[in-house]
Amino acid sequence: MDLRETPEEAAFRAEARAWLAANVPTEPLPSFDTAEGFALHREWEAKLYEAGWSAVSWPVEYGGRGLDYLLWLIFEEEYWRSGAPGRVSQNGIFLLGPTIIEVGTEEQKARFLPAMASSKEVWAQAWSEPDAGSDMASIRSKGTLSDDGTEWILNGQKIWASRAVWADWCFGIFRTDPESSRHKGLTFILVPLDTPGVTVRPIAQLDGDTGFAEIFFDDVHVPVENTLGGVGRGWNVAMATAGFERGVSLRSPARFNVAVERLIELWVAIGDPDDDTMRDAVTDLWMQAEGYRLHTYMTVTKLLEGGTVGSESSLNKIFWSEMDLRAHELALQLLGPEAERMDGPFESWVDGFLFSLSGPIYAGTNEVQRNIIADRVLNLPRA
Amino acid sequence: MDLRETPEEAAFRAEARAWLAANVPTEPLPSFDTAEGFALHREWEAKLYEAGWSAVSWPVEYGGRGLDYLLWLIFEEEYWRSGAPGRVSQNGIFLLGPTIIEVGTEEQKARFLPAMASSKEVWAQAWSEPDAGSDMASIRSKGTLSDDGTEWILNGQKIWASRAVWADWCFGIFRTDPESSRHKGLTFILVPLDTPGVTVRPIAQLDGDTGFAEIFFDDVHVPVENTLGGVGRGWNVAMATAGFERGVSLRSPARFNVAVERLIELWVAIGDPDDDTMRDAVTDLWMQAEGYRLHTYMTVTKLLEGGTVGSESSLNKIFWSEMDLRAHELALQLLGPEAERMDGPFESWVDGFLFSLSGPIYAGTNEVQRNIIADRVLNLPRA
Amino acid sequence: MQFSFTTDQLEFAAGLRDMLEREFTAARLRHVWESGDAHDPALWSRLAEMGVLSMMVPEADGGLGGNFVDTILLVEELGRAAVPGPVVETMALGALALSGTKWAPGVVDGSTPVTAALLGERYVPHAAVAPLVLVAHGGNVELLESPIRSDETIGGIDGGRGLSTLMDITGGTALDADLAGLTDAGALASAAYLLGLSSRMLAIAGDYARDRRQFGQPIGAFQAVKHLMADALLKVEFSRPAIYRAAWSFANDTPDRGRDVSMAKALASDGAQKAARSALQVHGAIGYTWECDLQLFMKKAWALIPAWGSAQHHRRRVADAVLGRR
Amino acid sequence: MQFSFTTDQLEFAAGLRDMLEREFTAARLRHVWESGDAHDPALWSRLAEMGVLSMMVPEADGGLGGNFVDTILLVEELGRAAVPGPVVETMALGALALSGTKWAPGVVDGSTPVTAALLGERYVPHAAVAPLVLVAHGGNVELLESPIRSDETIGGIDGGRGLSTLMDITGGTALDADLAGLTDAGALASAAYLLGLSSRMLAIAGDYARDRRQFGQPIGAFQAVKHLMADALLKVEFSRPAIYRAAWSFANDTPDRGRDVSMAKALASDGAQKAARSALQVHGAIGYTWECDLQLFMKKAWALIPAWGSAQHHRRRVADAVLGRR
Repeated sequence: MDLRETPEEAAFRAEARAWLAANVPTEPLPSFDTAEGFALHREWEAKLYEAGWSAVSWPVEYGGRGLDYLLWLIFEEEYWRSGAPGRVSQNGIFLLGPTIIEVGTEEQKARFLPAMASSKEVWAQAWSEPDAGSDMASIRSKGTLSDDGTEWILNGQKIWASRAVWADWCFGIFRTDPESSRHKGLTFILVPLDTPGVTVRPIAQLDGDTGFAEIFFDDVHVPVENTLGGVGRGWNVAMATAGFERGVSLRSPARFNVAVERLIELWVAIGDPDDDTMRDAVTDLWMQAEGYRLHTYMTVTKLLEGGTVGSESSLNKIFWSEMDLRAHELALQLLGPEAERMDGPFESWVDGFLFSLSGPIYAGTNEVQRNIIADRVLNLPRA
Repeated sequence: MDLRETPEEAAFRAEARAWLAANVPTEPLPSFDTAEGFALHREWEAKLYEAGWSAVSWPVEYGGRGLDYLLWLIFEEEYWRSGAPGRVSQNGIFLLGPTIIEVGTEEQKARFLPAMASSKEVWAQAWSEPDAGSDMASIRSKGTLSDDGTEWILNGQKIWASRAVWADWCFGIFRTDPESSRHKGLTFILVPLDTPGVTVRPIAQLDGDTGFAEIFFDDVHVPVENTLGGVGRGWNVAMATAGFERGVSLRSPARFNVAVERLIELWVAIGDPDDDTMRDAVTDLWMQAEGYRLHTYMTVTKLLEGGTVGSESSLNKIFWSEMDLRAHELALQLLGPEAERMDGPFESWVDGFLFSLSGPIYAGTNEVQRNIIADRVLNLPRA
Repeated sequence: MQFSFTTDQLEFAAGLRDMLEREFTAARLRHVWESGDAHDPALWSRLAEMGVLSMMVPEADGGLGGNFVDTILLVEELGRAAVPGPVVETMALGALALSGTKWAPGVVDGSTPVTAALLGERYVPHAAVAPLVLVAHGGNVELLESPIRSDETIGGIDGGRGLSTLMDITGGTALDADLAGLTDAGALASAAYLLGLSSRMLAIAGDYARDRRQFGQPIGAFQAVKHLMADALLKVEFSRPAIYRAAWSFANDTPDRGRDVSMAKALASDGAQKAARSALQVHGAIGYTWECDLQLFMKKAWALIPAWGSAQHHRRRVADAVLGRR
Repeated sequence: MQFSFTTDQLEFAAGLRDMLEREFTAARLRHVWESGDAHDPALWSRLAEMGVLSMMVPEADGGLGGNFVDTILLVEELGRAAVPGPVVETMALGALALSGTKWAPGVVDGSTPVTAALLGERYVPHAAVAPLVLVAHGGNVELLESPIRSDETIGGIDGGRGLSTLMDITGGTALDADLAGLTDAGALASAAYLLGLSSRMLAIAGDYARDRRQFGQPIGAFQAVKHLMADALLKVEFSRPAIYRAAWSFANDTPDRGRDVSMAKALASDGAQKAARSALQVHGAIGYTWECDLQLFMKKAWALIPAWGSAQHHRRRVADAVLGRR
């Protein structure tokens, strides 16, 4: 155990910090769930990519820097601390990308990864369906092989597809064996959203922005080369993706460390410094964010030493989503009636509160995560 | 709505207060889960009975005062505020007694109620069995009618029978129809604990006291007259008892109001008065205890106006048990390392903490109560 | 000691609930929000006609002459329907502050909704639709007629509250009204309104949990959903008697009025926070959408929770009363 | 940056766990409690023999010369087995305070267990079995040999801690030891011990939930039980890295040592409180009995949670470090 930064790590941190200080937009960009904001975020990501910061943990040949996850964590710390924009490329770079790197063919890697890293192609996820939410294994969207065996013909409907309104591609799982049920007979397929037969219907969120959408597939033809990880193996590929998502990449610790720092600043600015109750609550949150950071460093060290992230990644997802919600609830408590205003000086806290409410729901509800922990970590009997 | 005390109520309160001030033992009695303490508590209850305070809401002819539940609540307030001993007669006077008054025969009322009110006969409850805890309907203890139809012959085992170690009688439900299952075919039967074939095995609690016991029935003969509420109606009779228990009589609000007052005194004595966190926590508890008192007054007014207490009584049980535990956790937090000592000046708080831990378990676990609320109050679908 | 409502009180409230269920559906509420009006004049007239708005206006002014106990269930019903516009301000504060003045009839007939900015609010709700605004000046209560608002549009979280900034709060008419009483009235009416909102949110979540199926059964059959909702119900139901008691303390001007009102608002705010959170979680992603009706009720709750003093503000006021001031 | 243990460290801990699982069963622990000895000399010798007690004793004194990172997993394992007697005090405080003195060999060979009363404790744990007591005098650390105890029996909640009152804490030998360092060592070792206890309580509850059947299935199949235990596990598992990190900060005497130790103890105490509460609830009535092993672990936790500073004490120390002193 050595918790000091190595000279290499410190140098990398300094380099990242310097670049970000010089390049991060001085004004916050509009939400990437608006047309204008999406375009501006795409521009920002292109700039990141040009400078080699878009996907630092990816292999160099696909647009990354080939760095290990520890350095990635350091980059994330600097990234969030610098006030840089949220990553519109999240679904691609942190979710699909690592899956392609793990199970994709060489052709797929070359075809998809650089365009993903540069945000020339922004990805939407398309997991859920109207009747397959928490119960994701009940997927009904179908993929049928064309007579000549060269294409998938997709039919069905996906929902809660984040970024789908302005994205270029989506990935999801489809039932390719019509005789199958539950986790079997599913295939992971990549679909360009401009393919004929694809209809995207934006869904307005609580705040009115369209951060997600329904995607309708009506005889959509895509090449079989768009299959990721093998026909019938869709569930396993999706679970690998989701496991990595919850375990490490979806929410790196830095954004919570930064959120707590901002909460402390807000408290100093408008709160009562002698209020023990708020002081204790803020301290608890600081410890949670710090605990999450430490937990992630332990996980990443384990990965670097050849270990794997298993079902215990479900612990992470519950932890950060509840911590984030609590941080925003406290901020709103500090703001009092000011929090009623959606477009004022504290807009980011109010927006953040609404977004934090989705944390216990997306990427598998916390109820589903608790079941997973109970079943696979605590080895309790299945119902 | 009129929340003032009527002259009649005020006079009754004054009378109770005066009697208690003159008669409550100045030193706390030993725990009634010890032989010595049980005897002393029985003496105290006899004294209460002589003065007409043992069961104020019962009809006069059975040893009560025939007062309404509002006056009973007032008596309870004065009783707990006076520092009077806990009621060793609890199972009888507040649980079985009201059930006998409701469904018992005239003979049963005359036979059992006065002896119960005077604590000549102290009652144990005998609901649970080793395989029928939360799942109480899976009761297996059997009652078989003797050939001449005059006696029940009881066989089986009950567990967690509170007060059974030193009590005189117990009540419980037995499967009297061997063909039946679940809630059917059960009969509510009253059993003298000195009947041949009854064996009581004390069970030591966390604190070492034997507040409950196992009761083994080995060809125990009791007269069929000991049936309460009709053969095969045991489940309904038991549920009526349990409903009343949770809804009103098991934990009248005053003991929590008094516990919070004592917590405030403890805080004033040893805590930091400027600690907002403790101040807020104590205030929350005060509001909870006050809220429970108000809730009970609403329920009792409803009863007096001809209403009934339904499944919403499950709300009460969760509420007071969690409030009581929280109050004791806060007390232990104030005590710090002093709380490690079991026999010191703060013994009552440490004992109280251990006892409060049983609150979310006994009289139907809070998990079972939440199911009941969900199913019967919120009308959610059964699993 | 009698802790219940009269048949008249219960029937009036039931009548109001029936009317709102029939006439003021969630679709109509959504229309008010989406139109940007933050007010429904036709509904307002209907409420005036039923006597809801004038319950606390003295008979001498043409009102029903009721007290807060007569009124509390009505406000709860308005909350259950998330009725937009200055209902709390008009029914509780307007009725109290304007009694005996020339403005009282406008409360009764619904022609002049009243709003209030008594706590130094930066953004005043309903000032766009209420021609009368109660403001505080040096501890006294004054009435502004036709206040001048800033032109700036302020986006509030609740589409039924229409926030404005007042450009000038001087030059009002002094009223013979007790500022502390009015702020307590605002807190208490908000508490009752929140209670209604909480019940509605749990009802919406219950409907969804009965209807939505996953893993081959309605999600309401899962213990996780059952227990989440049971815990929320517990919090809401134990705020209820505190709110009703505070109405009695207000109506009878007892020495504990301030403490009781603060307890009511603290518990109602906490209950609504929990009800909103639980109802959303039961819904999952659909609850997070603009098209789901739940959002209309959650956002109203989030606006009212900090209004008229947060839970923490009121908890500290209870602490001062129960434990002595720090 | 490398946040993991070495193979040696992991294997030593695994060896200790194996030994304790085989030799120090819950039945043997119960026997120690019920005998009133609050100590198990045979086990103590075994721990000495394995080098557990002397891990932090310098090699010059015949110890293994390890630091707190080498030791933390061992203390965790002792907690998992709820080993009675002054393990925390001897292994962490005795080893640090007595290094280079004539008493160090007695720590190594197990002949002189050490206990401590450095925070002005009214009741001193283990003083009946430990001939050496570390006490604080005017900010300095002194050693009492063969302390005189009050004859009065003090009943503690934990049958493995044997409380005494010391009659006289003067006349000790001054040691060249840092009081703040020792109290941090006590807090940190307690945190690791609590982590072990928490894991054990959850393991016991898991066994029961797999075994116990109600409503035709193991109770662990019910979501209410699953989620209760998952939430407790969450709290415990997120305290773990904080405890390991504090061991590193201690071993390297970093500027953040105090903050990190306090964070560790605060989270470990809260985690143990939750684990005990949840494990008991999973058991129901059986968990409330003397005969159920769970009680041995819960009571040890309840004794250690306030020891060496409560969660609140340590939370405030973190606050001072992170937010500045009030």
